Amino acid sequence: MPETNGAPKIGVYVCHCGVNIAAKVNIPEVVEFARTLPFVTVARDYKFMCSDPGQELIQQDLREGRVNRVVVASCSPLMHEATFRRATAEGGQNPFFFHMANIREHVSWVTADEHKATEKAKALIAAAVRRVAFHEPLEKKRVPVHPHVLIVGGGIAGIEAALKIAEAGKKVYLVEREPTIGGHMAQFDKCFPTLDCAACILTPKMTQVRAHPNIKLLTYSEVESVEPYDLRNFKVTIRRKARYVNEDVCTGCGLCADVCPVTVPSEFDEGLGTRKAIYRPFPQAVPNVFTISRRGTPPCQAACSIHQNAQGYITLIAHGKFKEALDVILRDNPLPSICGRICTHPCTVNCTRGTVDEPLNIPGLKRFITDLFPDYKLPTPTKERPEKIAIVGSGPAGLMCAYELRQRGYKPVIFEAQPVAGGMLSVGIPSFRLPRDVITKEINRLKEIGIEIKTNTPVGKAITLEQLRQQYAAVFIAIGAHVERKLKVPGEDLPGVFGGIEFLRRVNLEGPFNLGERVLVIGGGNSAVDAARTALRCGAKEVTMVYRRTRAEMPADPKEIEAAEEEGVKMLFLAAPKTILGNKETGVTALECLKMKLGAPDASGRPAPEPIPGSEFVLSCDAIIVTIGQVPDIASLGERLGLETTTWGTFKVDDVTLETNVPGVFAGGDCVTGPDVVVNAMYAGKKAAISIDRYLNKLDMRAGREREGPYRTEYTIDTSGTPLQKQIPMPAIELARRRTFEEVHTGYTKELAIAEAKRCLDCGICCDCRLCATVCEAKAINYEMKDEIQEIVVGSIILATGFKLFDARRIPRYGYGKYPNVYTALEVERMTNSAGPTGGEIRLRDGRKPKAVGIIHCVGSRDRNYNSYCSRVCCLYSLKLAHLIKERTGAEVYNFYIDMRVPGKAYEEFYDRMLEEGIHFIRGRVAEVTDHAMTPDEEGKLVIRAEDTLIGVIRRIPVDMVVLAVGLEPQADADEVRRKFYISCGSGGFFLERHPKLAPVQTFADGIFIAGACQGPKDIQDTVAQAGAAAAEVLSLIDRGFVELEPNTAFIQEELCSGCKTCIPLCPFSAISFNSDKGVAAINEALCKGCGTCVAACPSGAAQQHLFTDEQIYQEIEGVLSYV
Amino acid sequence: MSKPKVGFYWCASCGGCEEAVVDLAEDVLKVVEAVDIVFWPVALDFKRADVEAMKDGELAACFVNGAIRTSEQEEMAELLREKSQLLIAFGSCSHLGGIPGLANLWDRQAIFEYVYKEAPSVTNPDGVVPQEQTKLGSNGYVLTLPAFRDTVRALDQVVEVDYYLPGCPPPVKLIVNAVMAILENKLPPKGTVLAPDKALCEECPRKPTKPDKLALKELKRPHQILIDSEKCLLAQGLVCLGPATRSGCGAPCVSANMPCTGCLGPTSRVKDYGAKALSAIASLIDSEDEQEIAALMEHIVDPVGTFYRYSLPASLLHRRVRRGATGGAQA
Amino acid sequence: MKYLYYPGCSLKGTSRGYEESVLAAFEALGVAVDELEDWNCCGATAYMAVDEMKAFALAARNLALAELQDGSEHPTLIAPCSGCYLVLSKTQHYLQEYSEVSRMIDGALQAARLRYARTVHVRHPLDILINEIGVQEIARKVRQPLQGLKVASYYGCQIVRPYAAFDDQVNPKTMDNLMQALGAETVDWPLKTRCCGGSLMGTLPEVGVPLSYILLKEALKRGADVVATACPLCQFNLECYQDKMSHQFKERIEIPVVYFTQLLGLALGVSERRLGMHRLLVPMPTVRGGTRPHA
Amino acid sequence: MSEQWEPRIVAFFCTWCTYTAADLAGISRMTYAPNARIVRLMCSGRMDPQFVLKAFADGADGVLIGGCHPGDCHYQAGNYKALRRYTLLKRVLTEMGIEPERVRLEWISASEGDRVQKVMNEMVEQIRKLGPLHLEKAPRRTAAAQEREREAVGVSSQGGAR
Repeated sequence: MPETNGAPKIGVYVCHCGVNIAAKVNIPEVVEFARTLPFVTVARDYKFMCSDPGQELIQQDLREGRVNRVVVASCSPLMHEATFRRATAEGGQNPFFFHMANIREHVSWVTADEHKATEKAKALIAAAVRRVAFHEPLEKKRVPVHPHVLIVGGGIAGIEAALKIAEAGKKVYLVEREPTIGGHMAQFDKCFPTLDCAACILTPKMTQVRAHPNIKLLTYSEVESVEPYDLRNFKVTIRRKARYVNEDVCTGCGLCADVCPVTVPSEFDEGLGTRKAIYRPFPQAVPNVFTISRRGTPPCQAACSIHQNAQGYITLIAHGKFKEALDVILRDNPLPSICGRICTHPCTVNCTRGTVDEPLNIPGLKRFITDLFPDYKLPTPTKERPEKIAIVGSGPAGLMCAYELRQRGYKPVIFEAQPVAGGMLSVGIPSFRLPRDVITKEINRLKEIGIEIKTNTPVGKAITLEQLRQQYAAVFIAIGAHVERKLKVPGEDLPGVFGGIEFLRRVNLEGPFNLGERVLVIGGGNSAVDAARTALRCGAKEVTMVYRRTRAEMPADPKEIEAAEEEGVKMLFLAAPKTILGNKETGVTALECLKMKLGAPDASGRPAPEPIPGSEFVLSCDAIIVTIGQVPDIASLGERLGLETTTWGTFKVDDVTLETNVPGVFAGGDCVTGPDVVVNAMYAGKKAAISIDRYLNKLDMRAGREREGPYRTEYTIDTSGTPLQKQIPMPAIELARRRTFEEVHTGYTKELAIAEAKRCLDCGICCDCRLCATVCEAKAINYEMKDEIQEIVVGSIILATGFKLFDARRIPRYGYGKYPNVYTALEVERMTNSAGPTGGEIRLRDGRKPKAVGIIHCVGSRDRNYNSYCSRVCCLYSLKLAHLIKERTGAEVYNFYIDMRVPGKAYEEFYDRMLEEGIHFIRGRVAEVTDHAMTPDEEGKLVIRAEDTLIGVIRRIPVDMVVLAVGLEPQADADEVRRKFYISCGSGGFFLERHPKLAPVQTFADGIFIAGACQGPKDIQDTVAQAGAAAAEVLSLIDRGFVELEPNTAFIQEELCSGCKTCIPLCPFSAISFNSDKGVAAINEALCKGCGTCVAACPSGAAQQHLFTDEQIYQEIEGVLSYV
Repeated sequence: MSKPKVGFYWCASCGGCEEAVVDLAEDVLKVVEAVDIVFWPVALDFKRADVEAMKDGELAACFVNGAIRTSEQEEMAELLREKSQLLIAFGSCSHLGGIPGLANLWDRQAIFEYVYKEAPSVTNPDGVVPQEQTKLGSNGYVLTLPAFRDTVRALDQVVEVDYYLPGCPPPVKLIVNAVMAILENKLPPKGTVLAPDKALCEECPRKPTKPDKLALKELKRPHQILIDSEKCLLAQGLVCLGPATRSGCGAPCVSANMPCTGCLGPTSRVKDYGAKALSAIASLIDSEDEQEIAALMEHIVDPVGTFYRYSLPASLLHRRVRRGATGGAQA
Repeated sequence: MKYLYYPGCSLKGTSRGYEESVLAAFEALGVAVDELEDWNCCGATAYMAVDEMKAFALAARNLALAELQDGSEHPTLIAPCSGCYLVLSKTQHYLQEYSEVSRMIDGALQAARLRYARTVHVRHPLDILINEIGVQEIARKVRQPLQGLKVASYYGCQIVRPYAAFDDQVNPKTMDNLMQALGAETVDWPLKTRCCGGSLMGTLPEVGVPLSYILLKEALKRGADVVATACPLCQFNLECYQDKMSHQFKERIEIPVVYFTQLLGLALGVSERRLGMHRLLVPMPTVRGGTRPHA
Repeated sequence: MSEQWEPRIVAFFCTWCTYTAADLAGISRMTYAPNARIVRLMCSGRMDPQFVLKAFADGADGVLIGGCHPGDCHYQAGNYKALRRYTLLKRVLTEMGIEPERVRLEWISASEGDRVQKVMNEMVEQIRKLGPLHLEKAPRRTAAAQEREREAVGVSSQGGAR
């Protein structure tokens, strides 16, 4: 048991608090009652116990030994506990021989009935008396305050506080989430009521912040977390978002922005103006450096198997920068002129524009560039390596692999069985879609950079795989899938029945030949469509495609199907071949088919076709082309080094590395996947090249390859308000000419290409064209930059996170977003600014000068449906805008207000001045803004309907421009932020101060302060004043160097602790540990914050809490119940 | 000089406490040697009259086990109080009310209704229930039975108690220590519970296996799991009340894979055993979701029976609230 | 999905065309609707004005019946008349919000040996068409596109106020989207929910008539061929008083005022008769573009 | 007794949220039923089920516990500990014949003075409906027994700390 002061002699002191208590509580009666309580030796009352004479009463009784424990019945302990503890101490007793009964906040102010109030007061006093008898003497402990300060928010509040503290020689971290400090004030033109220029008074302070040695400015950064560092100080984690521009090197010259092709609405100009993807919010920004907005890889690029940067070249095309576009294309694609023609373009499928009207014709644009520069060259390798690598097959997979390897310095050698290189590209795709010379050129470009291609060299005959493996550092097998699937119906071997690929190969290599009049093509894939269109060009009169399912299930590209139909190809759906009729002599004469119907979905997810029994019918024909898929010709390779294959007759490979079961031998493309599109074959080639490179350098072949190949982007784009404009069709030769092998599409002209490119929505914002890097002399730009995490320790934090404006769209009846000439106040503010989007001109959207302007007050404020509070600044800034509008345009200005709220120095005078200037004031909340004209003079105007409550009539005021005086709201993430900083939000969602009058910038979390509009709507004057106050609070803390903590910590009575460990996991501050020598729990007082959770849970009562022992609380309970 | 006289008496209890005395085994001889047992109905034929005949304080010490349920038990308790210098509450029932104390969840009428009428094993067509007085035949002799009270009480809720020997039954070790203390006159201040004032974990063989940060993701009952005979039972999800219960028994139950049910009662600092035990268990539930918490707690099928198994009469609420009952003490 | 349908008095009387077209259109869309059996007055107008609690009780009975008849977990009750729609919704809302009301109504229902478990979802046909069936689906089923027809969608007050359950209170768009899906053009006008005169038309014509006039005038001014409504009273006020307006304001006010479901029916190829269009006082012009469906 | 009977309620409020809210209610002069007596704890996590039982045993008809909203606890998670104990305690109380409505756990933030008013009034009404808690007074623990408790908490029988 602690030393103590003998038998209790308790003094009870009841405060009148003027009339605050006395008016409700019968003080004499209470005092009388107090005298009757056990151990009470003195009971007195006084008008103001907190006053000096009041405290003197207590001290005398203590000094003269009448009393050794004190109960004061007055206001809330949160208000004056400290005061009376001091008094007790000065009276010579330990300050904790004191307890307070809250008979003001909890009694006199909340109780209607005087008798009941008196009773309640008695009960609380009885409780306090019983409790204080069990109080023990305690010592407050001191904890040092770390001298560093964190300020969150770089608006005028943050700036002001930072400068004040830094001036006092203390270290300040100023964190701002935007690229520059300045906050809302930087957007203002003039400040009321003095109409002085905001920039003129703000920017000097901003530069001081930048220059100040004691301020560490962290812009474009956000606080991630705040953890207790010790009992009183904080460990703060800050995320420094990647700017992609090196802050220390950038000179702010702005050349980058000049060349940047991406234009987006400027946040700083409230969307009235534009900025580039690499930008600086405004010329005086601090720090005066640029930032690149990157939303991430755009959907088109992400969806592309080889991640071709489509947005990049599209944006450049839109700006007529064609050469630059070519460079972007060649960054990741060695076969662009081929892809530009025949790629199935997953990019387009995922194009965001597709959700608005139609996707962009991305391949078309790529083709445009390659057509424009027919003689472009591929980049040449920058280094050379000795290793030779064998590649089997010169299809897109083989070519891509060779190219990627070559770029890494290797010497790839391609072995091709066919007389021409290109694989399926050359033999499987008809030249009216992909002219031969295009292929030849692409292949020559590859040869030019040192890729060797051996045609007519079938591996397995000319040379064996085994030899390749011995002679080459690595082998990549990409033999494609060239063996036709069979229908397996009678008569399939009759003359006049062709495999689709066989047919296409023959036409491609030997030229067109006669098939007869009527041709049937069986199958629904791209090759089938190619075959059909080729058949037409071979002179067939009637070509019909026979497909088991319906159009919806056809795997072929819809555009190709359309093209085929245009050319006259007929479609026969839900029909499957049963027998091919004819004989050796006549050859095929007809096809017997079965009608089909769609059944339940099969493995491919498409509905499975089911034959309808007895529905046979016959189609007569002269030739049948069967194009129902292909498989790899693995047999042709001869002995296969025991390479494993799948049941589908494809090679078995590791899907991450494409390595086969034989080390150093890789396989990819159709011979692994089965028939697939070009771009996926190229993807395989690229993948293999990466694997081979790692394999030869003995690197981990799997690490960090997740993002190879197609994926979906995480973000979504807001496309609302995008004007509709469908895709611009690519010119093609007229139908009549589509009987030859002339290429069908002729490609975009420059004008068309630019127009089509302009449809791009800039999903990724920065399009990664990297032009900025080319002009940056300081070499400040770094596309690889990553977010950085920084940890600091501080003793005090000031939150100055400011406000956000009410979103006027939430009140549709005011027409914001519907009527172009309805603006928010801040938008007009920007217009009035000479550096703003209109160079200081106040204009309507169509450029006219407004003749009449209506300003609607309290938009989103003083309205139960939105915010019930008054935003305080709107009346004044409306007056300011009224003045500026009248001054700049001479327009009639109408203010619609509920009440004019202009308290504050020189505000009323400002209001008077506006009245004299002839601004109109109409008292009444506006009902609606409408373009519904009822009289001629309302035609073409916006009509403001409002009740004029002063004359009691509904008025309709026609105006050209409406300005909405939107209110102030807490930041969207205020709740998240306050949780981070352990503080609360008050009504309206603004940060809650510790006391509305006496602690306006303190919070309930020690060491955390608030300043400016994050605490509640306020103007610049008040904001700056609060910032000063917060700075003063912080400085006084730092200068004292320590804080005293309430000694309400928990402790363990070891003689009673069984070491059951119940308390240990409950402590939120990990203050409790297990002392295994003694086998008992131990509380680290330096970490305990005194919540008492462990005490409540301790099953043997061994844990107790100072100031809140079980017995003290029991006594209080008995007390409050002993007198009701 | 004559040996100090000692008495044993048996109120509402199972008799296990008497067994405990026998369990002293050869030690009992020491006792018999040292003292003169003058009242022990369960073992020797003494009548109430013999006690009444004694002088006040004639008994050096009297060990009373069992709770107080009937008028007869009240009278005996008072009588023995007069005749004894030391009155010792012996065992959980007299210490805290014990298992019989759980009857405080009902009252006399409800109990009679069940025991004499509703219980499945009862055939009582005439619905006869015990009467305090029954006239016998012609001679008008009135047979009387003790009154059956609504509420079960611990011994110290009826008479002054000097010491408490906790446990169901009290562990032999504690009994021996107590007797020796009396003989050697080395007694602690009156009102003390004659057992260590630390919880059971202190002497639990499984203590070392208890994790520092225990979080209960599920609560189990012994028959629901294969119990690891080494590991802390709480850590296995069993509701073991060791952390809330006085030590001194040597943790025999826990050693036999049986979670502690709390017969030695709370430590000196705890006002309400059940509440504290409950608080400790609940605090360790590993969830912050209201529904989930409730769901987890459902696994404690009988909270009162679990947390107040031995201590309901001595608890703050002491008995179930009866609608319409008027406040004020009643017995 | 099957729906229950609450006609209310108007759809059986003055606005039969509304009922006919609702049912025909839903049928054409292949959506089954069953009429609520033994329904009674929704509680609107007089009751609501005189004694809310009575109105709630009446509405609650209908809701209870709906649960009884439907038996599914969350029955949907379609109320085409905006008056009914509002009262039923309001009752549902009050039963959930105010325990007092809840208690009294349960008592009342008990007297009728009914109980209501609060599961019914009261919805307007527009809501169903847009949010359940969807414009794409409807567009797919259009057989007679309303090519070149300029429609002024008029929503009236009750389907968006006070509960904006499925559309914006000030500038609703569902009906416009529907009309566009039918191939019609919609005029963008600011009076979509402005008062039609309501019952003042009868009680205070000098106030009521001008209110309707303002609406039609603006619709005509914006080049509308027809006004589409979603409420019997609106339709009645706007259609029946056109002569009066013309006379009072000395200008020809003549424009067909139809139920939006009638236009829907037309586009889906339902005959005019089945849509009750022969009941119109101001006949619909031939639908330009597509030939006029045969009566 | 019912006509002059008034519900007796003990309210245990955490310092940071609910007690402050109660002060705010006072500052805003929101009058409410005077039946509840507030006992201040640092955190609702300090709430020991014994306090609730003690209150009932000493004649309370209802107990109100106030803490910070989930996620807002000044001590991070004290309010969740309170919630856990409260949940289990309510089951015990029900078995002991005490209506669960007599104990109420409320999350009230420092800014919700109006909620204090509302909850206080509701609570009083609730208890008024339930009527007085007819908990029979525990049989008087005899002097020695009480002394034993005093000993335990280390105070002399004259009440004061030794």
